Order: sequence, then C-alpha cells, then structure tokens
Amino acid sequence: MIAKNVDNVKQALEGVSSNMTLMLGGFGLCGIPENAIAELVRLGISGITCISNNAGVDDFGLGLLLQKKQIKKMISSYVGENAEFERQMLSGELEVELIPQGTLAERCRAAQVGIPAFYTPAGYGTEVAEGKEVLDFKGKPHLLEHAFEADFSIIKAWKGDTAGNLIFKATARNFNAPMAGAGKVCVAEVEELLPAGQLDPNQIHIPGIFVQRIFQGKFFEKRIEQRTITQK
Amino acid sequence: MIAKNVDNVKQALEGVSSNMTLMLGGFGLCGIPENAIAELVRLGISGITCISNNAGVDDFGLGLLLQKKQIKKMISSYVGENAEFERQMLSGELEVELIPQGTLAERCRAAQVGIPAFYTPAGYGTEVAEGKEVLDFKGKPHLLEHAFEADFSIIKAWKGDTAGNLIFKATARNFNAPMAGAGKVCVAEVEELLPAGQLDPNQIHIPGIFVQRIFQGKFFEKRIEQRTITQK
Amino acid sequence: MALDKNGIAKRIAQEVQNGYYVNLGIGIPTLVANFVRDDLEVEFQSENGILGMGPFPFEGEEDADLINAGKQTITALPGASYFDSSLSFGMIRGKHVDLTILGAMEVAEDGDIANWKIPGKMVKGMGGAMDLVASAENIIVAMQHTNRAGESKLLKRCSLPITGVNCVKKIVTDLACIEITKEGFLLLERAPGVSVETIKKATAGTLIVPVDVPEMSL
Amino acid sequence: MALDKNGIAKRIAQEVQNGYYVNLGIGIPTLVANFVRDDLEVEFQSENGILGMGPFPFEGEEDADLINAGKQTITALPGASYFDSSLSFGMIRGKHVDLTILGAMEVAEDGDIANWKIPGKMVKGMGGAMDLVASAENIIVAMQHTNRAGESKLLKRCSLPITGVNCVKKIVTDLACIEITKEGFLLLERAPGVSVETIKKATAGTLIVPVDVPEMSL
Repeated sequence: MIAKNVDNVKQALEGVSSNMTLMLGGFGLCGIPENAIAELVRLGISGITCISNNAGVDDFGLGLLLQKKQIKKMISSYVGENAEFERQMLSGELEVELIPQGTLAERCRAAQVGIPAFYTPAGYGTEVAEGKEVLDFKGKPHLLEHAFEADFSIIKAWKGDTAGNLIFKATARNFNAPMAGAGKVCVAEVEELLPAGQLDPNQIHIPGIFVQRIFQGKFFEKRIEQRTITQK
Repeated sequence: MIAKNVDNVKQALEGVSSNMTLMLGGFGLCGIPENAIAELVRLGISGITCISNNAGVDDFGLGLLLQKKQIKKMISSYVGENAEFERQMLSGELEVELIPQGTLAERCRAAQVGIPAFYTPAGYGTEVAEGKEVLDFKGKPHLLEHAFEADFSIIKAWKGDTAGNLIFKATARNFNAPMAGAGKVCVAEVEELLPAGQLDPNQIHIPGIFVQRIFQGKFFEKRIEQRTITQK
Repeated sequence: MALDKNGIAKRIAQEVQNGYYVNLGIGIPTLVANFVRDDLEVEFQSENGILGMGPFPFEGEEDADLINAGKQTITALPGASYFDSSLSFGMIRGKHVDLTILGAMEVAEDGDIANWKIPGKMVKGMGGAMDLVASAENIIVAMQHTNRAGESKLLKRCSLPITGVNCVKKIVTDLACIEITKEGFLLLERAPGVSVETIKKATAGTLIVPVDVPEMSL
Repeated sequence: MALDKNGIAKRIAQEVQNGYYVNLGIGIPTLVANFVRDDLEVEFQSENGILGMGPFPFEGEEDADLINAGKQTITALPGASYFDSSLSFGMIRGKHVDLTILGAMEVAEDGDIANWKIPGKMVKGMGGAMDLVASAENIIVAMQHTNRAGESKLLKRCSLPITGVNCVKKIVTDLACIEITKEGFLLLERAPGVSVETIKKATAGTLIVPVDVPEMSL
C-alpha cells in the first residue's frame, strides 16, 4: 500500500502558489473542499485561475477567495449565485470563461484519463464554438474540446483511506470524481479518514492512484444553498 | 421507478437476430454473460459481429458461438486462448479486427456517453494506425478513435434491481460497465435480482437508465481459466 | 385566461410518457413533477448526479449532500442512483434521457433557443443547458409567451446569444401550446379562454394557425 | 552464467522504487512481484481492473470474479480497489502508473517494441500492450536476449509488426541490463559470469560498451 495521508490541510496544500491553475470540486456548495478553500484564503496567494463548476456564494465557498481578490480567472459553467462575482466580472477585474457543464465535466475526466481531446455536440452554433474545430458525425456537427491542465486538483470526499481511496456521498460526488487525478497533484479532503483495508474495494468511487495527498478535514459546515422542504 | 425486469433470457434477447452487431462484456471468462451466450447458441442466429475483449475458450464463453460458426467477425484485443478461433481466422472463415484493449474499452464508453470520437496515443506507428487521423498533442502523435455502434450490448453483473441498477463484483466489472448503454438495447443478466430500493443508491456502479432489460440468470458456472494458488 | 406557472407545468406534464427519463430545468419545469400521472413509470434526472429524484424532504431531514441542479434539498426514491457529473452528462449526451424540459428567454421559429446570457446585463452561465439542448431528442420549453416589457419571446430569429440551434420541439406558454415545424410555430392548442388573436399578437415569429385550434384540456 | 527467469525478475525488481504503481505483464514480469523489497510501498495494477493486487489465493479460496490480466486467480491486499476497464486504461493513459514491465519478441535500438504478432503464424492480439507502451513513461522489457533459434532479439529495426514506437527505456535479459539511448543499446551491466563478448555476439543492434561494465549484483 502506498500511503497518501498527510496530517493537515497545510501539508496537503504544500507547493500551491500564486498564479497557479487550480481545479476545485463541488456543485454549488455541495461537496466543496471547505478546509482547503479556507487554507487558500489564509495562504493569501493570488492570481489564481480556478476551474470549478460554480463560484460559491458571496460569503462561502469560492466566494471567500473572490472577496479577497485572489482569483484572476474563473472557468465555470454557472456563476449566478454570487453578486461579488458579477461585480468583479462586469468591472473587468475578473476574467471569466463559461463552459457548458457537461463539457466542463468531460474535460476534467479527459485530463484524468489521458484523453487529450474529444468531440461533443454541446455548444455548436453558439459563442462557445468560436475558434473551435468542428467535425460532423452522422450529419451532426460536433466541437473538438481539450483536456484541462491544472497544477492542483482539490476535491472533497465523504470517506477515504490512507491509500487515497475515496467514497463520495449522494450528489456530493459531482465534479469531485472526474477532477481526481486531473491536476498534476490531487489533494483530497475527507470527512472520515480510515486505515487502508477498512473500505470495501468494490465500493470505492475513486482509486487511490488518482490521489497524491489525503487528509481529514477539521470542520465541515456543509451549508445548504436552497433549503426546500415538503410540509407534513 | 421504471421497471426493466423481464422473466427470462428468452424475453431479454427478444429482437436479437442474425447479422447483428453484439457487444458482450467480460474479460477472459470473468464476468461473461453466460446465460445470454447459451441462449444465443440456442437461437442459432448467425453472421454475428461480436465486440468483446476476448473470444472465450474452445468450449466455453464465446467459444461456444465460434464452434457453431455463428460469428462472422470478432472485434477484440486478445484472442489467444482459443484454438478453434485461430483455426477459423487462419483459414479465412472468420474476420478479425484487433484493437488495443484501452481503445476498445474507451470506444465502448464513448458509445455509452455520446462522445462520437476521441484521441488516444495507443497504436500510433503500428498497424492499428492505418487509415486513422493523426493529431499531435504536446508534440506526441495521437489517433482519432470512434465510438462503437452495436445493436445490443449484453452484460453481466453481480446484483441488480428491477430499476436496472447494477453492481459488479471485483474484477468481473471490466468491460461490463463501459458496455452498459453502449448498444441500442442493453441486456443485463445478474446473479441476484432485487426489488428497486434494496440497493444503496450510493453504491450502484451502473444506473438503470443504461439498461433496457434485466433478468436473473438461471445458472452461473463461472469457470476459472487459470487456477493459480499459493501453497500454504 | 392565461395559464399561471402551475397551469403551464400541468400542460407539459401531459407530454410525459410511460417509461420516460426526464430532466427538469430550474423554474417552471421543476413544477412539472407535481403533475405527472401517478400510474406512469417515470424517473427524474438531475444533472448534478441523481436519477430517481423524489420530492423535497420533510423539515429536519434535509441533507446538504443531496440536492438537485437548482441547489434545492431533495430526496431519493426507491431505485435511485447517484453518479458523478461526467457520467451524468454521459446520460444526456448519450441520449439516454428521453425528455428535457427547460425555460427560455427566447425561442426562434427554427427551434433555436436563447436562455443563458443577456450581454452586458446578465451573465450567469449556461450551466448544463447547452449540453441538454445539443443532445436531447425531445425538448420542451416552458416559458411566458412575452417578457416583462410585453415583447414576444417567440421570434423569427433569436436576438440574444443562443444556447443551441434547431433543437426545441415544443413550447408551452401561458397562452398556447406550440410545435416547431419547418414552416414555423404551429399553434396546437390555446390556453383556456385565450383567443387565437391574442396568441397571434403575442407571437413575433411566423405563426401557423390551423382552421381549428382546440383549447387545452387540463 | 546466464540468468534464469527468476534472475531476470530479481534484477528488474531493483528498478521498482518507493511509491510506485506498477503494471506487470504476463510471463517473467509477473515474477517481479516476488522480489520487490518488503520495505517499499508499492502497488500492483492489473489492467483488467484491480489496484493493490496480492499473491495467488490459498487453495479453496480462489474466486472466479477475482483474476489478473493473465486470467490467473489472485487476491486483493488492504487498500485495494476494483474498477472497470475504461477507468483502468485511464490510469495507464493518464500516466498515473509509474512503471510498466512487459515481455517482448523484439526490441529495436530506437526503443521500438514488437510483442503481439507474427504474421501468418501467431495472432493472439495486443491486449493492453499498445496502450501501455504508448502512455507509460517508464517501460522495462523483460526477455531472453535471443530467441529459440539463437537469433538476437535486440535489433537495429524490428522485423515484426511493432507494438509501439520509441518507448522502451530499459531491457533486462538473461545476459545483460541495457538502457536505450539515442545512440543505441547502452550496456549497463552483465549477468554474473557473462562476458561482454557474449553479449556483443547476441546483440544485433548497435551496442555501446563502456570501458567498465559491472556485473549485476543480485
């Protein structure tokens, strides 16, 4: 077994520095690496290019990095929940590249599995297609999309073991799975870190080979964005 | 819940006919759809194009279909365990297309997820590259490979439920997972078929949306090809 | 009388057939789930990673790890499954989802749709909409017939940046149910009490009006 | 004296470093696992879908659902995981596997390798070999220096259909340990008791012989 566990978030993020490209998992506030984000704020690094489906809300998730103007560029599919984001974008302080969500996910997975490029129909005929190679398959035009390149991918899982194996919970799996191993270094924070051998090898969502460093997060607020309930 | 369960292999394979392209899961004899193969032999259909990593052994797996000369063409990565296969191929009775194993797996997955084509470095500079588009990524040449097209994909899982959800066991997952939903109709045979709701939604390997018909197999010989043991 | 949001959702629910996997967009489309006939076998997919999505949870049972694409807390029905974003869009791109229902800011008579951007004003992003409209075989748009300024949202050509080309099959608005055909917007049904004249006035694109335009039965 | 299969495997095991994920091909490469130092953290991947492969099972504990790429019954070590063929080759293609050890019928001095086909004679297929050699950064070939007819397997150019181009980094044979360099086969070590002259005779490609060629220490 190859041990991947480190003691804390500080060790996990060693080597992260300004002007890097970071991938961060999560969908909305669901499954985001809270501990790593807090540490990125503390580190005070800036000029970050961020690949993440969303940009958090004003005072949580990636919104915390936006507040401190640590992010130079966001690569996302949907950023509608964040007023500070909109302000920085419209004022030109923040570069933004919007990408169809399925393409975003697949470009992460492509990086993970060594596929440099693939064709998808998403975005054909739209702004997204500008400058991209188009090829018809069965008469339907598709765009050539490339694997992302990132220095670090930072993800969050439910359970993990010291070998780096990960299990996600419910819809918190989202981008955390395809981002695993998609950056040069993959850091995973987990709610519960177990000794290798405690997880059923048949139930592992992401094998440890994709993860370089794993640690148990100190806190998880797990904030709910839209609390919707059914009346009894 | 959308029910996918059928009573038996006969119902599961309704519509399969001669000259079709069939995808079959399994690696060697591990995780092959034994019940469906037996039914294909019984049906006596012929002219089949078979996409399967291996061709079984002389008297088991796809070897049974080869014996009866039901297969016109094999698309595989490794066919070394079958003397009858070699005889038919060398005599020209059987067409054979050999494909790198990773490319084979990814072309199945591409069909599953609606990616018409992707680039891979595997096979560049070899016979496999003949006639294929080559593109350099970071100075390294890659081949453009296309998603497979099949009439049926026939796979085998360990546990399944009536909603078509599948869980595989150990290394029997192999090609069964990426072939799910890769054909026009996906048939899954399982060792144990449970009512929907009995499987943990977090542990499902293949969601039911990829499966059109599911049934519990009557028998599973699960033959071992190379019984290797450690002396106590 | 023009339909309210629930009315639009109710009419769209009639399009849902037995055995359908359905992706519901944010807004009116979400309401459709409430009106699908109980005797139909239907599963709802949310592109953030669930198939077999159930109703909102009871108070106290919300789980931050179980949400839909609108970031709302939800539940999972028996037979549900969770998966990652890559496989989720694999279901969509691979045409395993049978019906997509989503909102729009504009629809053109050739089936183009715009629903993600108002240049200089609103740039929230396309989310999964571009993937959905590029791949789904069956796309129904749920929207108001006109915008807040009273301008038609059914146009000859979209004026806003488009989300996808030639993809919308049907539109259900507060005024009408309309099919996209090669010739333009084909008026199928009127909302109860709404006249053909009202629909004509509210439609900027080519509207094809058959001799008989029945009222919706809701 | 020329090395036997176990000797070759033993020498190759010295190339395995701490923290390596290793893919072992069929034949001699499989034996390498037996000689890796106990104090190293190493995991073996088998491309049919397991990471953390352990030794063969004890009699009666064989599981038909748990095999390696050689179709042999195996076991899983603590920390192991199972996955499908697509993700398995994703590990390989994505360069997550650190070292690949495989057999060969021929190796050329430019690093080309042939190990999958003898036209008209043997056509078993390439299995995962083409994916492995196209993606792995670190490829070591384990083979006999000459074939059964006594002909060299280390050639100027491969005569058989190749499996991959410019990919082999190192070769360990029964006679020698050789590095592939731009100039050709660089003789690093001799098998115990084997003379440089013997290795020269058995090598058809360009062999670079340094002044001092140490014996392997096994």
